[in-house]
Amino acid sequence: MTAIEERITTAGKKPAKRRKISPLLVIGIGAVLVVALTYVLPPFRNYQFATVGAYFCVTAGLTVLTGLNGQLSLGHGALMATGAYTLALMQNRFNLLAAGIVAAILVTTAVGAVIGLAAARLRGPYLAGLTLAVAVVVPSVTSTFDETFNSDQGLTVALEPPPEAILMEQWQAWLCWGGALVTVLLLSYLVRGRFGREMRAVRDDETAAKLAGVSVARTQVLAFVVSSACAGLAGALFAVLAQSVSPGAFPLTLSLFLVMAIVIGGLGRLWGALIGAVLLVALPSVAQTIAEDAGSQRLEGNLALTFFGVVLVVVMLAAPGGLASLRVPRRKKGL
Amino acid sequence: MSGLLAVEGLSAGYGAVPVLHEIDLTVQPGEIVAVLGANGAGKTTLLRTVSGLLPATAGRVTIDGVDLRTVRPERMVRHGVAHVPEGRGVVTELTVDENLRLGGLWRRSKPADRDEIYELFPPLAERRHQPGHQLSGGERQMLALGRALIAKPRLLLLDEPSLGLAPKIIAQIMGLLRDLRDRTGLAVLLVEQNVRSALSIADVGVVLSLGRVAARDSAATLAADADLRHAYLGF
Amino acid sequence: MSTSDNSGLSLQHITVRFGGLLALDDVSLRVSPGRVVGVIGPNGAGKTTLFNVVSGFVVPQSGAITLDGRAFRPRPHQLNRNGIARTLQGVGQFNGMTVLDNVLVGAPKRTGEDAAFEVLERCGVAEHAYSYPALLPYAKRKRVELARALVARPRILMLDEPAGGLDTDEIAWLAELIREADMTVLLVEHHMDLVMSVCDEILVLDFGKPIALGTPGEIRNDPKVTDAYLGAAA
Amino acid sequence: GDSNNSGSSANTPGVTDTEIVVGTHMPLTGPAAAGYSKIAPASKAYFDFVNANGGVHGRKITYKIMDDGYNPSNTQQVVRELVLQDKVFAILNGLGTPTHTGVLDFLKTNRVPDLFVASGSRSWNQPDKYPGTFGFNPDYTVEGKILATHVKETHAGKKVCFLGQDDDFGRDSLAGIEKILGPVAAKQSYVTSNPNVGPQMGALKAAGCQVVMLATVPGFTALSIGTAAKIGFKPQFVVSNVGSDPTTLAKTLGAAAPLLEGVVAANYLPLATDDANPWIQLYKKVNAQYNGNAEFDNNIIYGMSVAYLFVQTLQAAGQDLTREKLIETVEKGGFTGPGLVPLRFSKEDHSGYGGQQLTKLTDGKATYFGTPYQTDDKDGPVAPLQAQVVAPPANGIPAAQ
Amino acid sequence: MDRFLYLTFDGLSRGAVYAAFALALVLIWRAARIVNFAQGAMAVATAYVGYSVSNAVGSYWVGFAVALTGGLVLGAVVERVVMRFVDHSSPLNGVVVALGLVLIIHGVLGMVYGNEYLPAPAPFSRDAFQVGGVALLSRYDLFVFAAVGAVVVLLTLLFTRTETGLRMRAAAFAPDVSRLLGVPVAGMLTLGWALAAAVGSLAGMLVIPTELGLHPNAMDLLFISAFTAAVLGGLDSPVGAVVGGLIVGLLLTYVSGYLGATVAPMAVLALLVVVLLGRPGGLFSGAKARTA
Ligand SMILES: Nc1ncnc2c1ncn2[C@@H]1O[C@H](COP(=O)(O)OP(=O)(O)OP(=O)(O)O)[C@@H](O)[C@H]1O
Ligand SMILES: Nc1ncnc2c1ncn2[C@@H]1O[C@H](COP(=O)(O)OP(=O)(O)OP(=O)(O)O)[C@@H](O)[C@H]1O
Ligand SMILES: [Mg+2]
Ligand SMILES: [Mg+2]
Repeated sequence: MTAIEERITTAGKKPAKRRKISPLLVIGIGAVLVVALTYVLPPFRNYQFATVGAYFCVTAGLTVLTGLNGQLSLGHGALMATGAYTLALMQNRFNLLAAGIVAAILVTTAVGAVIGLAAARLRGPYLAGLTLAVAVVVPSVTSTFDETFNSDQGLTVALEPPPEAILMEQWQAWLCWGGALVTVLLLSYLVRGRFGREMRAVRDDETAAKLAGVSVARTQVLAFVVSSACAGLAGALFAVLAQSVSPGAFPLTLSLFLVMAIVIGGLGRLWGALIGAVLLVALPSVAQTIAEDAGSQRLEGNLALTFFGVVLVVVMLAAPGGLASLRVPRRKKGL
Repeated sequence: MSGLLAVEGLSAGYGAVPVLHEIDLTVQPGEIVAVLGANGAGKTTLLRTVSGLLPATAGRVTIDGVDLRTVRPERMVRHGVAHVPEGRGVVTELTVDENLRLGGLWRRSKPADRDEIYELFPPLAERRHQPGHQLSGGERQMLALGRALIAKPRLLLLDEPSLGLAPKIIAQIMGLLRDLRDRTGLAVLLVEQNVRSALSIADVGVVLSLGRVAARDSAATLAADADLRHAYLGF
Repeated sequence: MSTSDNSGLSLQHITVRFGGLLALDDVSLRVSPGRVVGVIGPNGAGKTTLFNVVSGFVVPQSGAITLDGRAFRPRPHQLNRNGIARTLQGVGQFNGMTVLDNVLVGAPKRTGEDAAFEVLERCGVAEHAYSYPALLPYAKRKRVELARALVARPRILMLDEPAGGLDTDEIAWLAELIREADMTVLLVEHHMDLVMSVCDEILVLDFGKPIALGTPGEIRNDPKVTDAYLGAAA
Repeated sequence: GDSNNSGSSANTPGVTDTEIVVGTHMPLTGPAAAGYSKIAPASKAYFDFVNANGGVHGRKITYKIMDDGYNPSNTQQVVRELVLQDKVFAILNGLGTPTHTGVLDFLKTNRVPDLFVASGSRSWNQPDKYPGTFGFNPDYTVEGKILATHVKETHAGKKVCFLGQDDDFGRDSLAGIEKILGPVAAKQSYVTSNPNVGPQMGALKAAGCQVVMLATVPGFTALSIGTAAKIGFKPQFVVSNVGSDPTTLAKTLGAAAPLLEGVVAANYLPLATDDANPWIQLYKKVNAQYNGNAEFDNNIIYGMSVAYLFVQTLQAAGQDLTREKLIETVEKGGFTGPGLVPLRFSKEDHSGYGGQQLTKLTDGKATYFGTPYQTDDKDGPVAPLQAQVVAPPANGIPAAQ
Repeated sequence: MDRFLYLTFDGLSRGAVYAAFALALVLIWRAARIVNFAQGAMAVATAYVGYSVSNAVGSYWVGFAVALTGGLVLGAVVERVVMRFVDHSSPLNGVVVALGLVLIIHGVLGMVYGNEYLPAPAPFSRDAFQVGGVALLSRYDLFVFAAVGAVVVLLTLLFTRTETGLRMRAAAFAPDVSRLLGVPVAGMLTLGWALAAAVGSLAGMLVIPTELGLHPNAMDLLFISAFTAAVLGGLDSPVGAVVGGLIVGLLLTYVSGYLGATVAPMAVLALLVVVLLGRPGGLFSGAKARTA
C-alpha cells in the first residue's frame, strides 16, 4: 500500500459501519418545527411558507430524477399543471379534498409514465428538448379542450374554508407541509434503498449498471414516474393555495426555475431541494423589495430580474455543487 | 543536469495529497528511459507533471534548457513533446482519420504522413472513417500511438503503451521505438508495467516507489539485478 | 472431464457483422462448468465482441447460444440473474457512489451489507468501503470491479482484460483468485503468462475466425497462433 | 371617526388619518408588459398630483404597484402580499383576465374591495358571487356589438370576417359581433405563443373577406395588418379598443405605419392626440409634473382616468372610510368624468363603461366620429347616446360630495 | 391547392429563421457541448444595439454589421468572463448560469430601452410576389433564405474542411487530450461562443422584423422553436438544423392553417416524440456509440 492510499482511507482493515440518521426522526422534528412556525408567522408569511412546502414536493422529486438518475426534465411545470387541473376538476365535482389530491397524484403519475417511457430512450439535450415541448403544450391543451379546461382563464377551485379557529393560510401551510414531509420521507427511504443505488448507477455508467443487473429503462421510467407523482402532488397543492388554476400559472419559466432551484440548492440532495424551494419563494420577493426602492418605473421590475439573474450566476460560480454541497470528492476527469 | 529533458527536484500531487517527492531524471536525445514501479507508484503522475497537465509543487522541468513551467500544455508539442496518456485519450467522437489529423495539426502534416501511420497499423487503415468509439481497446491504443508519432516529436512520453495490445504488436512497437531512436534520435520516457519488454529496449531504467526514485541504472543492469527485481518489480 | 451433458454455456455458429466488417465469423465454443477458458487473439479479432454477444450488447446476425442446454437470449441487465457476471475492458464504475454501494448494486436482492463486505474483503478492498472508486489507484479500482462481479455469486465469470495495467503482484493475486474461484471463467487477456497459467483451454480468434482451440501447451506451440498473435518474440 | 365602532375607518386596513394604501398588480416585465406597464405609473402620478393638493379628506393615497409579469401564480403571491402583509385598503385596477380571475375568491374571502379591474371580461360583473369586484372597461361583447353595428351600417352586403385571440377576449368579442351580424363569413384565431398570423391572414384573403374585425392585442394588430399587406390583402380593418392604440401600433409597424390609414376602432376615453380636450390638457400637465413626462399615449389616459374615478369614489365615500362604505359608494354610481359614455355601476351591475364611440385613423391620428353607443352584453339594442361632455374640475381634482 | 402552396411558402420562410437560430445552437453545441439557453437573449441584446446604430446612422446595413460584430464580441465576453469559470462537471451548471444571464440581459435591456415593442425595419420589401393570386415569397424572404444558406455552407465547410473546425470539435469533446495535441482549448471555446453568438444575432436580425418588433423577450419564442428544430435535426448537424427548422416551420404553419393555431404546439410535441423514438439522437444523428 502506498503512502497515498493510507492517507485516503482511514487506517485499519474494516471500517466501522456508518451510522445513518433515521429519516423518520428528521421528518418528525421537521413536522414539529413546521407546526410551531405556522403559529408564529403572520398570514402572508404563512402563505409563503405554504408555497415553499408545495415547491418542496416538486423539487424533491425533481432532484431525485435529475440528481440521482441523471435525467433532465424541463417539463415538470406541465406535470404540475396536470395535478392542478385534476384537483380542480375533482374538487369542483365532488368537493372532497383528499380524493382530489389522490386523483391528482394518480393522474399525473400516469401522464409521467407516458412521458417517462419516451424519455427513457433519450439523453441530454434530446431529453431536454422533448420535455421542453411538453412544457409549452399546456396552454395549447387547455384551449383545445376548453369546455373542460376553460382555456386561458382556467378554473376556480371550490374549497371548504377551514374551521373557524384556523386561519386559511395556516391551514394551507399545514396541508402543503404535510404533503412535503410525507413526500420527502418516502423519497428518502427510496433513495437509501436498492432503487436509489440503481438510479445512481444508471446515472454514472449505463453499461456497467446493466451488467450489474440493473434494467436501465425500467429505472429511468420509474424515476420519472416517482418524480411525476411528486409534481402532481405539488400541482394539487398549488391549486389549493391559489384556489384557481390556469395555464399561465405553469409556464415554461416555471419548469426552468424548478431546474435552477435544484441545481442551486445542490443537485441530488433532498436538503438541496429544500433550499431550492425556499429560494423559489424568497428570491423573487427579495428582488422585488430591493427593486421597489429604486422608484423608477423602468427600473422596478427590471431591476428585480437583473438582481435575480446576478444571484444565480454568482451562486453558481461560487458554489458549483449547489448551496447544500458538502462536495462529494470526485476525481477530476483527467488522463 | 542537462539533456533533452531534465527533471530536477520535482514534487507534485493532487490537492493536498503529495504523490511525487523530489524526482531527478534526465533523458538525452536518442535515449529511451523506462520508468518502472508498482501500481500507484506515481508513474502516471510523473508524466502528467512533465507535460504540464498537473502543476508541480516544487522543482522544475526543462526541455533543451527551456523551463516548462513557462510553457502552457498546448504549446508543448511545439517544443517537440508528445504525450500518449494513460487510458489512450482517443477522441472517441472523432473518426480515426480526424484523430490522426489532430496529431499532425501543429506542423501542418500532409495526408501522406497519415498513410505512414496506416502502414504501421493496418487495422487503423480499414477503420479510417469510423468514429473512435467503435474501435477495440487495442485499436485505440494504436491510434493514440499513431497520433503521437505523426506529431514527429523529439521526446515521446508513453504511459503504458503495451496496455491491451497483443504480444506481437507489443514486440512490433518496441522494435519501432528502438528504430526511431536509432534513426531519428527520438527520446522516449517510457512508463511500463510490462517490465521485460520495457527493459529490453530501454537504455536506462528508473524505478519509482512511493513517489520516490528507488533505483536508477542501465536497463541491462536492472534486468540482471535479481534482488531489485524482487523488491520492486515483482519477478 | 465429461462434456457429454449439456450443462454450461455453449455458442453455436455465431456470426457478427458491423457494416462491412466481419467481427465474428462462425464462432462456436463450449464452456463446461468449472473450466477456465481463455479467449485470445490479435487486437480487433473480436474477443470483446464475443463477450458482447454473450452479454446481449450485440445481437449476432446468426448463430445460437444455449445455457445449460436451453436456448438463451441474452439481455445485459438479466445476465446476473442467469448466473453470469462480466467485467468491462478498462473500468466502468459508478463514481458518484461509495465503493460499498458500487458493490451492492451488483448484489442480488436482499443481500446485506455484510455479504458485500465479505466480498470486498476477499478482494482486499474492504478498507476502502466508504471511499469513492475514483479516488483509488487503478489496481484497487479493478479489484472493486471484480468485487461487484463476484457479489452476484455467478456460476460463470467473464473477465475482459482483467490484468491490463496491473503490476506483477496484482496479476499474481488475480491468478490466485481465478484459480480458487469455484466457477466457470471466461477470460480475455493479452497477458500471456496469466492466460497460460490459469486456463484449462484456450480459444484463439483471428479476424473473427477461430483459428485454434486447445490446452495452453497446444496453443503455445501452434504455429498459426504464433504467426497471428504471439509473434516471434514469444 | 368613532374608534369603538367596528365599522369605522380606525380599524379599516390600509386607512389611517393621513393615508390610504391601495395596491395593484400589473405586468411590468415580460412580453405582456408592453404598453400596460405605463398604466399604473400614470395612475400613481395622478394620485401624487392629488396628494400634492392635499389628498382626499386629508389622506394621501399610497399606490403599491406589484409586478406579476402577467403570470397568474405571481399574481397570487403579490396580491396576497398586498392584502396580508401590506394591508392595503383595496385592490385597484388589477390587470388581466387570467391573472385577476385567480384572485377573485381570495379577495372576496378577505372582503377586499376589488375596484375597476383592467380587462373587458364579463367576469367582473357578478355582484352576487363577487360583491366587491367592479369592472372598468366596456366588456368585449358590448364592444363587439358596437363595432358590428358600425360594420352593418357602413359596409352592408360586404363579406365580414373575424380574427381573434384564442381566449375569452376573442370569444366574447365574436359573440358580440355575431349577435349583430349573424355568423361571420370566416373566422380565425391566433395564440400569443406563435407570432405568425400568415396562415390566418392567408385564409381570410382566400375567403374573399372585405371587412376584417380584429380582437387582437396591439402587437398582433400590427402583425395582422402587416401580414395582410405582405400578401396583398387590403380589407377594411375594424379593431377592438384593446389592440388599437395608434401610438403603439405606429411604433410597432415603424415604416409600415401608413398601413393604419382608415382603420376603424372604438374608445370611450379622450384620445391622446386631442390636444383641445380639457381632460387631455389636465392629464398632460399631471404627466409632465408627476410622471417624468413619459411618452403620452392612451395607456396614460387610461391610468389617469382610473385614478380619477377612484379619487371620485373616495371623495364620495366621505371622511369615515370603510371597505363597506367604499363598495356602497361605487354601487350608488352617478360618476361623471372623462368617459364618453356613462359608467353603469349599481347594485345589480358591476360592469364599468357601457359603451363606446368609433374612431378612425387618419394621418396617423385617431379621431372620433359619429355618436357614442351604449348596449349590454345580452341581446339589448345598440343605442346611440347624446354625447355627454363633462369638463374636468378647475383644479383637476373631483370635489368632495 | 392554392392554400397549400401559400401555406408551404409561409412555412418555409418561417422555417428559415428557425433554421438560422437552430444553427447557432448547433454551433455552440459542437464547440462547447452546451445548449446555450441565453442564446436568444444575447441575440436580442445585439439586435437592440444594431437597431440603435441603424437609427443613429440612418443605414440599415451599418446596424446589421454592428449587430453581428456585437454578437461576436458578446459571445466572446460571455465565454471569457462567465462561462469559463463555470464548473462543467455537471452540465446543468452551465444551463443555470445561462438562465441567469437571460434574466440579467432581459433586465438590463428593459432598463435601458423599456419593455415596449420598438419598430424593427426590414432591409427589403416584405411584399410577397404573387403568382396566380397566391402570395409566395417576398424579397425579404429570399434574403433570409440566402443568409441561412450561406451560414450552413460556411459552417459545414468550417467543420469538415478546416483545421479550426477540427480543433473546435476536439476541444469540445476532450479538452485535456486536445491540449496535449497542441490545440489552444480556451481560444477554441471563445471562438465557438463568438461565432455562435454572431449566428444568433443574424437570426435575431432576420426574425425580429417579421414578428412583433424589438422587445427584451422578442427571441424567447424563437428559442423554443429553434431548440426544437435543432433537437429534431440532431444537435451535431448543421444540415440537420436547417432540415429541422424547415420541418418545424412547415408543421406549425400547416397545423395553424388547417387545424387551428391552438393545436400547433401539440403537433410539434407529437412530431418530436415520433422522430426521437425512432432516432433518439435526431434525424441526422451519427452512429450509436459503442459502449462495451
Ligand atoms: N486525480 C487524482 N486525485 C487524487 N489522487 C490521485 C489522482 N490520480 C492519482 N492519484 C493517486 O496518486 C498515486 C499515484 O498515482 P499514479 O496514477 O501516478 O500511479 P501509477 O504509478 O501511474 O500507477 P498505475 O500503474 O496504477 O498506473 C496513487 O495513489 C493514486 O491513487
Ligand atoms: N459497435 C461496433 N461498431 C463497429 N465496429 C465495431 C463495433 N464493435 C466492434 N467493432 C469492430 O469489431 C472488431 C472487433 O472488436 P473487438 O472489440 O471485439 O476486438 P477485441 O478482440 O476485443 O480487440 P482488443 O484486443 O483490441 O480489445 C474491431 O475491429 C472493432 O473495430
Ligand atoms: Mg499509471
Ligand atoms: Mg477487447
